[in-house]
Amino acid sequence: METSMSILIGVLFTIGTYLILTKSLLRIILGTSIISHGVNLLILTMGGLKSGGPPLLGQHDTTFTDSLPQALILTAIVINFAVTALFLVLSYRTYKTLGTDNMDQLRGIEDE
Amino acid sequence: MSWLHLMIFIPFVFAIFVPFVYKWFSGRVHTGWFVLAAPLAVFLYLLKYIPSISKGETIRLELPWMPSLGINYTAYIDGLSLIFGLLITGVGALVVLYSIYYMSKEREALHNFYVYMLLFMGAMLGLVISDNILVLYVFWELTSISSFLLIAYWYQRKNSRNGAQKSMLITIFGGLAMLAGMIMLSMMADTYSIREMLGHTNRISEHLLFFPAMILILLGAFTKSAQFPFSIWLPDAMEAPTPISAYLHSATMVKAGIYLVARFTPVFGGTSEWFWIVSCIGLITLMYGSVNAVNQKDLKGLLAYSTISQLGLIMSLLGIGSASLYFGYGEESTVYAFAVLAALFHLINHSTFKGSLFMIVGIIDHETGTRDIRKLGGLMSLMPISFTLTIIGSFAMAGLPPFNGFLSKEMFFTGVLTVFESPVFGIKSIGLLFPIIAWVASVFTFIYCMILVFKTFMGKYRPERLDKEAHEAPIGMLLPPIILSCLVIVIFFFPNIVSDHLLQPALTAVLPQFAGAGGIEVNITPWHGWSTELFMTIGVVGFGVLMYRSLKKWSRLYGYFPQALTLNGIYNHLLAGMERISLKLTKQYMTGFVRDYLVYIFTFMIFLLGWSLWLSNDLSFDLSNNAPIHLYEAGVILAMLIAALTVLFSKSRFTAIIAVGALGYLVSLFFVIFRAPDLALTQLVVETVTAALFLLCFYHLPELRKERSSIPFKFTNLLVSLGVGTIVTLLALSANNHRLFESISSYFEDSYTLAGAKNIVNAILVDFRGLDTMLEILVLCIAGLGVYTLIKLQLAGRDKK
Amino acid sequence: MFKLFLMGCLFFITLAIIAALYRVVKGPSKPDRVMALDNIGINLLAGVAILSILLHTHAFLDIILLLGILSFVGTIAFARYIERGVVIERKHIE
Amino acid sequence: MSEVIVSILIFIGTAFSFLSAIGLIRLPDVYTRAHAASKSTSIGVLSILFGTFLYFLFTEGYVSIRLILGIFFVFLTSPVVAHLLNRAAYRSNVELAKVSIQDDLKEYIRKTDS
Amino acid sequence: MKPNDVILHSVTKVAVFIILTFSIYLFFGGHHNPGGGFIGGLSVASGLVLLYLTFDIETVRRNIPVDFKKVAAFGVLIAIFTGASSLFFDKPFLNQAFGYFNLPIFGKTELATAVLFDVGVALAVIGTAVTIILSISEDG
Amino acid sequence: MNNTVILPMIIPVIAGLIMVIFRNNIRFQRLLSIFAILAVGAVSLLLMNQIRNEGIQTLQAGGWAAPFGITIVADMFSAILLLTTSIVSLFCLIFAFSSIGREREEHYFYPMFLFLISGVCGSFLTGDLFNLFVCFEVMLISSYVLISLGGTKLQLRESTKYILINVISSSLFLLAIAYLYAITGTLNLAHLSLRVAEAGQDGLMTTVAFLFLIVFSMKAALFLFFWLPGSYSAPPTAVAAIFAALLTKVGIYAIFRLFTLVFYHEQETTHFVIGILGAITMVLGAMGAVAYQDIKKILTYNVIVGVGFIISGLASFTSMGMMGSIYYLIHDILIKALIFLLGGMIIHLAGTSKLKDISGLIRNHPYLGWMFFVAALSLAGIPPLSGFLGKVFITRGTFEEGYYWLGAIGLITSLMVLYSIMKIFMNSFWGETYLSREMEKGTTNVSTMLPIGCLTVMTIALGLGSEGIHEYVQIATESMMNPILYIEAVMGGEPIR
Repeated sequence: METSMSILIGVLFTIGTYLILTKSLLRIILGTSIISHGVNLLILTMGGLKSGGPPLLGQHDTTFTDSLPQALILTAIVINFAVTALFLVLSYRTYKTLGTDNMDQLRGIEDE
Repeated sequence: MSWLHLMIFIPFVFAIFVPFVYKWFSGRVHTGWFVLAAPLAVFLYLLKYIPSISKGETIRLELPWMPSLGINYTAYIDGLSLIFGLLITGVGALVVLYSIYYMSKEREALHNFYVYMLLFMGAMLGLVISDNILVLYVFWELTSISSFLLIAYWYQRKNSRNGAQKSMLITIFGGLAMLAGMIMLSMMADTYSIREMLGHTNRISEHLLFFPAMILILLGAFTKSAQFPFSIWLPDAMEAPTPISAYLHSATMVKAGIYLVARFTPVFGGTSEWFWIVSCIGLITLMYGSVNAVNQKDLKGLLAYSTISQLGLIMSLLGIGSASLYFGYGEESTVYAFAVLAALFHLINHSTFKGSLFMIVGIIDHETGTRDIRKLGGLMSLMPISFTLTIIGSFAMAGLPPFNGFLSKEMFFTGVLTVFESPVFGIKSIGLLFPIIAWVASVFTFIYCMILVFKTFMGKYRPERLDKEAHEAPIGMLLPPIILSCLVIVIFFFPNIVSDHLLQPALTAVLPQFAGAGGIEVNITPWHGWSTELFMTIGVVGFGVLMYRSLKKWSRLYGYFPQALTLNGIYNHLLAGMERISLKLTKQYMTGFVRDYLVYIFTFMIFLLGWSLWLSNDLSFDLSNNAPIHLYEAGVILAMLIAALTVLFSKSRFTAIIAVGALGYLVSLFFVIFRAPDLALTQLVVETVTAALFLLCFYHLPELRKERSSIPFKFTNLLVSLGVGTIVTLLALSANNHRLFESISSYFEDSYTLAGAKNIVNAILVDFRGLDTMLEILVLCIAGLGVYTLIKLQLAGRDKK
Repeated sequence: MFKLFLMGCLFFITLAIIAALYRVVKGPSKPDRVMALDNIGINLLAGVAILSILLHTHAFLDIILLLGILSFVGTIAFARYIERGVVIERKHIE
Repeated sequence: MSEVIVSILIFIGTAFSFLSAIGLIRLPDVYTRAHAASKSTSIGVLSILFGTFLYFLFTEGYVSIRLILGIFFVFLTSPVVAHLLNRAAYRSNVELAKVSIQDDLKEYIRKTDS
Repeated sequence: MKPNDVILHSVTKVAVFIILTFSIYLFFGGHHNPGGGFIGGLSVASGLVLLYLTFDIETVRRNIPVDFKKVAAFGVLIAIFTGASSLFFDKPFLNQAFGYFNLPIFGKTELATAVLFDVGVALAVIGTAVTIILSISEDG
Repeated sequence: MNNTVILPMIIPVIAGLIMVIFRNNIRFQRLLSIFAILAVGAVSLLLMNQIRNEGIQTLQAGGWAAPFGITIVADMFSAILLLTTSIVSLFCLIFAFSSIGREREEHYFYPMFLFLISGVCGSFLTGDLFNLFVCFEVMLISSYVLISLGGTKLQLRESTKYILINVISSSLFLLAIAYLYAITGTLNLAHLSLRVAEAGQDGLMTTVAFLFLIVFSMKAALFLFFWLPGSYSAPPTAVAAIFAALLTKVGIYAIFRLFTLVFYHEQETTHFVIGILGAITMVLGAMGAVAYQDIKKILTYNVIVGVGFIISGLASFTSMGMMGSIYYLIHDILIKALIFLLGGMIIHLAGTSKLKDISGLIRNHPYLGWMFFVAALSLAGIPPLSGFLGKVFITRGTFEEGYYWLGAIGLITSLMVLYSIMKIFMNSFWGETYLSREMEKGTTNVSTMLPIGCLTVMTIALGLGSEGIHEYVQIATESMMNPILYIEAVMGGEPIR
């Protein structure tokens, strides 16, 4: 499972990176989203998979999956949400103010 | 804080008060009178050291600065420091006096002028008196900076600014090299004190860094002393007001390099490298300066090149004299030591006659409004005193009796002949080159001295070419050069007073092996028989007169030298080239296109991590400790791949966003499969809210366009992204099989007893790692506010553009 | 046996999700895609239910309800977007 | 015994879900696909949920309010979603499949608008 | 034909009620079951979003007249102050206390300061999520 | 346990949040923000003395013993940086009062500023890898808001790039944390250090270390600095100054912390690579500074040079170099803020940042001119100003380690820095005066000149009075060179419960 997860994460990273390298701002944001999914899955995978029950006491399980990565991912998800929201709004503001969402046209070296 | 330290800081203290004095009294009294007190006081104070120093004593006083680092301002006075100290303050006082008449109190920004001047004076004093090399370096850079300010005193002029910049770049470059050398030296000797270094000369000379350190320190000295090929800053520095030129280039700034070489001779001297480098560079400079001086049209330019040449002379003497250390104490050692004595003697002489010459040129400039040799002429009758003084100065420079220059010039010839007569460091026949170069250079020296005197004062007076009606200068202005000229003559007749009280102690400072013996026996006399030296001088005069006569005929040769190959040309070329190349390169990679930056970053990451992984041999693919994979899980993975690829290939943003949503949902299914209920919940909500956000923003965003980019562009992107994916996967696989330790999270499984919570993840979030959560909601809150401000505050419409 | 059966069911649910994904990819209209997304949500819900039997835990039962809620909210947002172009209106135009 | 009942319920649910997925692929236009997506999926999910509910009831005697709520919620919202989506589709002028014979709504709108 | 949202409106009223109830359940159950401040807060937020979706900003604002930016700030403040309160008892920062009390009606009940912390989290999450969504929707 | 340690992190946050709630009273906001920053400064002074007397101060947040909870650690290095941070931010804040504009003030400028400070302080203080990430995020997200606050065209364009790059680096940061967690199973820095030392830093760990290096390099503008020149020229002067002073330093701090505390076993590889990166950074930065004729550009590239130089001290990994780095770090924080404020002032007065359009400002603004001169010299490390000692010790450190090329590059680039910065001075202050006071686009006033003056005085004082802080720097160096001290302080304490 870990191996296949690693490959999946790799693919997610590949796709995300490709999207980030394109010119359109929206694609870039989507790319960061995909990468963050990849990161979250990676943290989970790195914590070890399926080695026990869910980290809730008082149920049937006696062993638990690694709970620390889960807490980390939770934090990461929320932070990522915050950043994505800001980024999204910024990008549409950029589009509305500057009239383009093409990163190639946002070079800004012309004013030298 | 001793009296000595106080004296050194006097110029700085004065510098602080000058602006106030200027503000309060500027209308009535020339600020210079106030300033004059500083160098005069210090000069008089330093005079009192002469008796004790001439007895061979030294004074060492410590003022703590950074004692815990071993960096203290240790003031150390021996003969060498004393000579320099007296020159700095003595000439300084005269220059200030001169400037009072030269600089108009109505027109000039005197407060700036005197502040720079005092700063410079203080820095020079500090430089020659400090024993700690780092402190020495501090003062060294301070002289560079204050001379930068002085040269650019008329900052409105482009030439002043350029000259200042040039001198700053070159001298600070040298300073930095010197710093590197000094750091090496301090590493070798394990101390910052020059005095203590002398105790470890053996250790230093055997060290691997000995040679680099020597070169670097010499770089510092050579740049400061305008030695070839760093001499170019000096002529340009003539843009400064003449009092400054007189001060900087006769007694102070340029002598700092000489001081440094002399000071470090005991450390580095006695080796063939030191001997060759110092003496050869000195001779080349001597030649270069004197040859170029002849071709100058500007009087100050002529003096500038003559300064370069004279400094070369002193430098070469110091180089030759260093051989004395090789011999230890003995016959040959004494012979070479004589060269050092000559160097020191010429140093003093040069200060006197060059100072006076600069001042006179200033007077000419002041009274006629020009310094151009082609416009001047026939001033002899109009400015008789100046004429007399010029003759004294020039003939001293040319090495004619009865002026002090003659004595030191003879001693110089003795020095170069020594190399030929008693060879050292495997010189053999090359030694003959030394006297030959010296002689040829002296001929040129003679020629430019003649130019200085005769082109200016003889010939036809052509008032129509001058800006002002020429007449003699006021007495106050003439007084300083008169004093200096008197010295020139006095020293000729009583050289041994100088020798006994100043030169001998300084000699023992440069060549410490003579310290115990109380110096060497010398008796400087104007007449010592029909020696080779005398014949050389006569030859110089004879040949010089001939050459001067035929000056017009051969001076055209100068024109043939290509401009691009001159040192100035090379310097300008280098500077412009550096800017050009920098701009080109920087623009090349700083495209402003964020994709390019990301490509660099990712490429760097791929290569660095790939290299490191490859190096480590820790790549491992071990499936044995994997958790089992079920069919449906494979299905989910497949579904995720499809969703991700859909995002990649979708042409409509709507599809893309739905695919991302689906991806998020599937990720949360994974969270369920991997037993992370909290995560699954959060992921679901966040995913939905994010999707809603996207939809909200779609109203303001354009539809996705088809990517219009070239094939190489896409190919690069593909390659980079594949690389990133591969690296991530490889690392994940390796890390997965490389679990060296048990995770700390088993501790949290006690969460019920520890924190009273059955949900371990929640317990971690609010309790064990509550700080994370606290900051995380802060992040969230900031983002919310940020979104709000982004939307509400739009100054874009009010842009200036 | 029971477990195997459940896994089989899960597999079919996964297939259903993939089928819905096909619809997401294929379209052709926006409502199609949204409907497919909604369908994925509902199928996930089923999958989670089966998983919680499989894992024998009621830790995931919350997720079922939440998924129902969110898929509802999400779909309504999409529907609004398709219908009006604006997701949330400032003032209702009645 | 309990496992059998649960199995049957889940089997029915899975079958419905899967069949509706096939419907989602095969049916010609958005309006017909909505049938598959809403009706049959709903019944599929509901039976699976019910099965799960029963499972926990039988094995642990655990009455999960959340599951009941969930069933209720899906039951409540699924038609609304279908309704809204179809309306959105219609309003955004999504074409009916070619095999469709009749479009009553078109007639109605034309009438009321004019 | 004007859009009419009667069905949606009536269903939403029920749904929002369920969502809010469930959120509160998630929030309080967080200590022992999946859930907690985040998820509770976020699901409240999604409930509010549903309200905004079906109705409109004006209507909702009339009924819930709250500045959500301040809610967010207030939430973070609460969280910090629960942490900082331990400073006054000479306990390390963020030291959470919990204990079991016999309350008249609830019987043996666990009370933890962590719950207060969680309230802060929830408020911050609600405030932020709603602020973001409202700001964007109000931009025209 | 010492609760003081947490205060620099939470005081600004609380103040900021209160300001969010009482949004409309600008005067109150100004007062409160000044007060908060002063409080941070006071606390860090207190901490410095506590550390000097009692050793490294720690706080196990929530009372959970390391490595299970989050440990807040203040060693001397952090404390010094905290103090410097508070000083610089105080001056930037005062500068902002009159220069930032009413509208920005009303739109949460002060809270964002304080959150930024809090994030920076948090990053300096935390002893936990993941908490470091979170603190970074606090800092970054407030910097996102600050950089885009106002929404001018330039700001929007550059902040898009800035955010994108930082989002990527944050993702990579998480990636690195995940790998390291898989290998070592812990997040606490001290514990990590122990475990890495126990297992030996093998190749895979070195690779992960490199990943961390890449992440922090992106933040610190070490080699991966491409985003920096654009971003730092976008926001208003006060913000640009605080960015230039602090943001990269946090990255540098992280590199220092990680590569002295955890990954210090394979110096031949890791520190060598760091040295090469530092060298490239210095060269490219200096070339950029030399290349342009635009004040903003020259200043931003100078930020990059500084980063490379500080890192050289770490690359040498000798106590001499490290001490130099600390000195230079303090200096760099002060001087970068100062020079950005000065540059901003020039642009404000002249209305343009192009050197060819500015001339002769010194006639009307002599104080500004001379302060710029002093700052310029200090930036280039000319003695006896504050940059000097750092420069000497870093150079000596590199020489001691045998990295002569690194030291040489450092010195040569400092000459290029001087050239570039003097270009500004000579062009904008010297030369003919075109603009009379009335024709200038802006004016100077107390609130802008006071911080500039104070910072100038500080750079002089720091140079002349280094002895005063030497004891602290010495302690900081010791604890950097000797990880055991840190580990003992973190792990040695008994758990509270």
